[in-house]
Amino acid sequence: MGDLLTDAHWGVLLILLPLFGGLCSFLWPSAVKFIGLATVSAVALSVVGLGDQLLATGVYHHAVGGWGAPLGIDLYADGLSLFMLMVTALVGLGVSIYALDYFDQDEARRFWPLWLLLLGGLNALFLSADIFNLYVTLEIVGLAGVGLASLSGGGAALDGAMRYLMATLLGSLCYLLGVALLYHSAGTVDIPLLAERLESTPPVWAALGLICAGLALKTALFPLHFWLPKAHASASAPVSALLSALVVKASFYIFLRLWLEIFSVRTEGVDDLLGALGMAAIIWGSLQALQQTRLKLMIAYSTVSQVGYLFLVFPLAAIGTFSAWSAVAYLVLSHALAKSAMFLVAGNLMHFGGHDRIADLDRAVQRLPITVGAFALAGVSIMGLPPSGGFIGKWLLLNEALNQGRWDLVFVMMIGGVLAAAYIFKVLGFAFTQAPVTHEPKGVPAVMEWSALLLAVAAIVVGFLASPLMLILGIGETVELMGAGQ
Amino acid sequence: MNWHAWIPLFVVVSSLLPGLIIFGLPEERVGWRTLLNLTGAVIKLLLVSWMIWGVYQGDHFETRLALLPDLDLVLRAGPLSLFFVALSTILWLVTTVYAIGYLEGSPNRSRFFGFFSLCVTATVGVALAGNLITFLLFYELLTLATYPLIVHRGTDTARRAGQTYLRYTIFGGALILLGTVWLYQLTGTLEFTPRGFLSQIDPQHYPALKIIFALLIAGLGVKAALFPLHGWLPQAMVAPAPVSALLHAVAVVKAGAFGIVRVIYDVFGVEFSADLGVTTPLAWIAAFTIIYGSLRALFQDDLKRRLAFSTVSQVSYIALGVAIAGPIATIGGVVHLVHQGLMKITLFFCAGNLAETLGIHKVSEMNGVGRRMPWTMAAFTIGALGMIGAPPVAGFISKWYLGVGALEAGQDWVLLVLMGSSLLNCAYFLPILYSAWFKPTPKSWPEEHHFGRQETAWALLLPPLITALMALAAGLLTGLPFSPLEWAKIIAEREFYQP
Amino acid sequence: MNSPMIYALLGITLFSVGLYGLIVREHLLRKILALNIMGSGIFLMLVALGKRSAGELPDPVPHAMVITGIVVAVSATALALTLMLKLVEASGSAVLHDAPKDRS
Amino acid sequence: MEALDFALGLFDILLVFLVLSLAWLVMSSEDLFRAIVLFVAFGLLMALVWVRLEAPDIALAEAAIGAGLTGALMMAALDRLSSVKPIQKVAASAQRKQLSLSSKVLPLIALVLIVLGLGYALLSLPEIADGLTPNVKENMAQSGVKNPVTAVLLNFRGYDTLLEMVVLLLALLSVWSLGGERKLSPRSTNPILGSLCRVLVPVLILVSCYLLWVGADAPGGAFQAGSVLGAAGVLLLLSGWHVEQKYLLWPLRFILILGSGVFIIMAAVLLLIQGGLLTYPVAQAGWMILLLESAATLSIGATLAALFLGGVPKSRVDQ
Repeated sequence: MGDLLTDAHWGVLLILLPLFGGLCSFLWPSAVKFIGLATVSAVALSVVGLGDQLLATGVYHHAVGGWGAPLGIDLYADGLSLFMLMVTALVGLGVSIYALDYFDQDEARRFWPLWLLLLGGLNALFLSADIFNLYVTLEIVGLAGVGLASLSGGGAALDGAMRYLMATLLGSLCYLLGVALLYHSAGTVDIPLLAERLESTPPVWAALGLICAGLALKTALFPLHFWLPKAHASASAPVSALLSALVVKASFYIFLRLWLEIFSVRTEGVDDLLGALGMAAIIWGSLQALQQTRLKLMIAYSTVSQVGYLFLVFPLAAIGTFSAWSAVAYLVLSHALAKSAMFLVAGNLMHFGGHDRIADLDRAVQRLPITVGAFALAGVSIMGLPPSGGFIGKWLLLNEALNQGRWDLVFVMMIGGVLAAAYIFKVLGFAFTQAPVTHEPKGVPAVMEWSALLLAVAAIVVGFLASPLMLILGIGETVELMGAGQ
Repeated sequence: MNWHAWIPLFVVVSSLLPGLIIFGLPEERVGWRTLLNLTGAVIKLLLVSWMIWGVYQGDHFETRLALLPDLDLVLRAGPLSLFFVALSTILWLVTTVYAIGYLEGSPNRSRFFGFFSLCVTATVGVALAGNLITFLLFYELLTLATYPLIVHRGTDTARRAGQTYLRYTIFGGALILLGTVWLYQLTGTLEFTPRGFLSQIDPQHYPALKIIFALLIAGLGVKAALFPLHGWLPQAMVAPAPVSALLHAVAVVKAGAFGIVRVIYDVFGVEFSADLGVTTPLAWIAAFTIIYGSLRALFQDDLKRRLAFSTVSQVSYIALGVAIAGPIATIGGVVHLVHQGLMKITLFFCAGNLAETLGIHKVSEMNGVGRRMPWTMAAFTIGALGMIGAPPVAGFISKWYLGVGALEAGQDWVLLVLMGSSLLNCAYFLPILYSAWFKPTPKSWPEEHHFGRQETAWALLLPPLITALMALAAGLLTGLPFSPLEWAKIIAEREFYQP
Repeated sequence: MNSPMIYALLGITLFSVGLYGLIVREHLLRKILALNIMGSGIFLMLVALGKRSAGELPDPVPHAMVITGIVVAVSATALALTLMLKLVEASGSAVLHDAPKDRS
Repeated sequence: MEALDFALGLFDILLVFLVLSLAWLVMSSEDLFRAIVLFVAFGLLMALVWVRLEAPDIALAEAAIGAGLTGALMMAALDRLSSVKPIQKVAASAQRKQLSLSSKVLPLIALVLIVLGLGYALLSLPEIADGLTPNVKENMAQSGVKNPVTAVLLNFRGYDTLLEMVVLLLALLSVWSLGGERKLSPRSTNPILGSLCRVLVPVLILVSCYLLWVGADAPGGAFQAGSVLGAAGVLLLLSGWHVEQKYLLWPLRFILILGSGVFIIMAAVLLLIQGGLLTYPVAQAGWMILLLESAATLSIGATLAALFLGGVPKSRVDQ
């Protein structure tokens, strides 16, 4: 039995299960909730299985079709992949539970197939070691994202979804052109082989530029973030949560993966550019968030600024160590948990009051204490205050920045934290006061309140789990090797 | 099982757990809430007594949990931490009783007491923190836990006061974070060590260390209300009286002052900071704040605002005592941590009683109030006299040691500051006492409530009496083994003489 | 210059023309056309460069990639068109406005 | 021989010029209808380009999809657009006038720069590169088919194709989620369309079957066959094909997921038997691939036709 568990193809299961679940939920619309929840739970269990396997055996490697690179496609899982799969499973589970009560039957029939296929796409993305295969998974994630974003209907949601579709298609095309250039430079699309074969030639540079631009657009790195606020703010709450917490991170993961394995040694100057854009994103996103009068728009702009933090790692990683990379992984994790919790909270507040005007939250703290509590806890992580996952990430990143004497980064991180506190406490302050116009609030189902709280609590709790999580991150030593190899 | 490794954690948990449970209690379960609150407070008191006894006998209490691969969360009971823990534990118990009486029948009490407990948890954590990152963690938690208490009333003024409070404290927290990370970069450790852990450092880092010192002290100075970072404190007066009492005497302001002591003693070391030349500016700032706070207090008609500015002034005695950098002044500064707490909490309790019972909020409304509420005003008088520094109340002891210590350290100018401040204290407290006791009683009070035969409710009356008595006792019984003064001497010894 | 290279250059030119149209033209239908042209350009480049092989047959791997790519492109186009029609129904305009309208 | 080469070279240059001008006209012409017609022409020329690049498989797919289906989709959309909102063209042109010179010139400069930069990158690629041709050749014998493109699509990189099937399904799911229900249009009164349909649809289905069957050995395969089937479906929809409601629920959904479903089940089964994702036993590879392709063809055809409809199909006969 033990052998069976460690030898099982958890990685493959992680891809096939949600895809199959998606098809089933499309075929049997009346059972979507059951199929959906069962699938997501099974996926979460498989992640645990994969984790157990990786801890025992190191990396997971699977040659699809038995061909192996360069002819075939390889699946590959190391600590970083596992980490992302874990984030996806955690957030996915929380949001799925929330979605049980959020959607009515008709919306649920449309939501679950899309979400399960999205989950399959995300898992496939994190497990892929092939840049063309990554393109296909990006398309799955992108189209599912657009479908989900337009789910709630209405002008604003459609407008947001349209922007999102344009951005994601353009990003995919840029990425694909880069892939084409890399293929014709090295005769392979397998990441490890590319890492061996690529030299610093004009086509490789062009590919680097295109891939970075495409992925930066999908990740909404300033100034390519223009599509994000509307798309994320106008979607329905569970969808916003998934988009902000997971979908944006998927393209960032590819960015990180390619950087770690292919581009890192060939990129003088690009890393500083990315760092500068990251800094601009932090400041600009936070300032925009501070000015918003709508809660969901504020949270969406907060995502823009939080994405900025992720990109600060590139200038640091040039001579960086494990801690720079683990910092960014930590930020991804805690932001995913906290931001999904925040969007779910926003969903609760909209359900409760019928609007998301920050100034009219109208004593929400009395009437929805769990929801507001979830917002506050998630906010703690977003602000980077201890004890929280966000703090650990920020601490590691600050440490590294100081270590390398990058005062500009330190300065921006401090400002970013203070600005984040400003916009989060703006909301909390208004949650205590009475609105000038009050109206009869609608009750919020307990499941929706508690799932938001659980995600927020998770964002805090990961602040205490740094040691085990870094152990996971170190599996396969991709991250560590890159640090040491510089 | 090694109990010594867990008790510091239990002390923290003993208020955290009741707090979390109270959040979940329905509003009307008053009995359960009271029971939880008091049980937590009593258990904490017992645990703290155990630790005090143990430390007195040379035992070692330390909880260590991994936070990052090379950085731990450390809770450790040393003389200095226990000093502060004991203060906050005792005053929490008293304040809880007071708050139960004060908030009777008002809405959202579960939330209030939940955050109240969190607030004490954070304070105890600040006190027990064994390294700078643990300190930072609880210090920020304290900010977060006090915010809902300040905006508790949910009015627009409360919200704005909350925003102001955050603007200051978040900024301060950021400075401390920066200082902490930087320090960690330079030294690779953040562990609090008697006489500091920096004296071996390469002199080329001295300029950086000066900036770090400034960052840390500025960050802590926000909560300790050092000029010019005190602006939030008077505004935060919109909170209910128990909150003000807690903020001023135990939690927030004290955490800042305590942090200053910590940083100077256990991070930089008194001698090293004196060598670095950073204590003199601090002493000047503290001295200025003392005078400035007193002057501002003089012109406040609102009683709570007058007390608030008095706090601004009084807390800086602590920073001053430590910054003078002599052993005797240190005793004065450290012991004031407790003395000021006892006296100021008494004053706030009394102010709360006046507001609750008679609707008095202003100094000008206090004529003859001593005849209507003699017990309350007796406690108030003890507190006020202590603030002035009149023997035999505890405040006298602090000022005496500060003065002698300053002379011993050759800083004679401090004496002028002390005298000036005492005069100003007289100027803003004595008129209150005069009008309360000797001016005629008005025909009616602004908003009078009756509580049977007593002048006010028992739960409101007992706490100020107890704390006033403790302030008296701390001044009278200085020779007893566990008196604040004796304990402060132990702390100073540990800091100044090699074991 | 041999003919594959000419077609590859045509490919990137198409990509750029599409990109230009995507940025400059405002009507959504035109933007969708632009994305299609960009896609065609990439496919063209991908396949044309695969014809550089020494043997008699061109590289089949890019061919396979492009065939799936064409199918994906048409499905994305269909989605974009449906979305556009719905958007026009809801907002009355087939142009994305920058100034956010307050839709409460 | 040299004359032929020269003629072909001339043809290449002419073709490049034509394709480029068409693309430019699609982008720049004021009238949307004109732009779509030009785009269809562009697609047809692209099919020619594919032939010139010795990519008959793509040429087939492009002719069916790039020129045919995409054009039909665009036309239908334009038609609905004008019925929804006749004034929008005015709005669009009013918008255009506001475009300042810099907002047109700057992108143009960027365009030239991108072309130059990418062109330089392309020209610095090695003259001769084999890519994966040798690897494909070497393993053709084990692939179960004789057409290298099919071998790559269904075997060597079959996993990509599985995911592409999911993309196709996702697009449809999103369209259905957006579009709501859409009634099948009433029977066409156009006699030409009707008779065209009666002739063309059976032919298209036959072509589709042929393409599917021949794909193992020669140009063709599931995607081409599916596209042709989809085209037949579009024709049927245009001519007012009547389908009873009961077939539009479960049976239609079943066909739609058949391709990805069979793929996934096959993957799972092979994982259990062979211990690898989509690892075919060499002897059985041929029929397994054919099975996958047949399922995929049906799904692709149905999906494309359903995409053309733009919503959840509903029988026009009210129940």
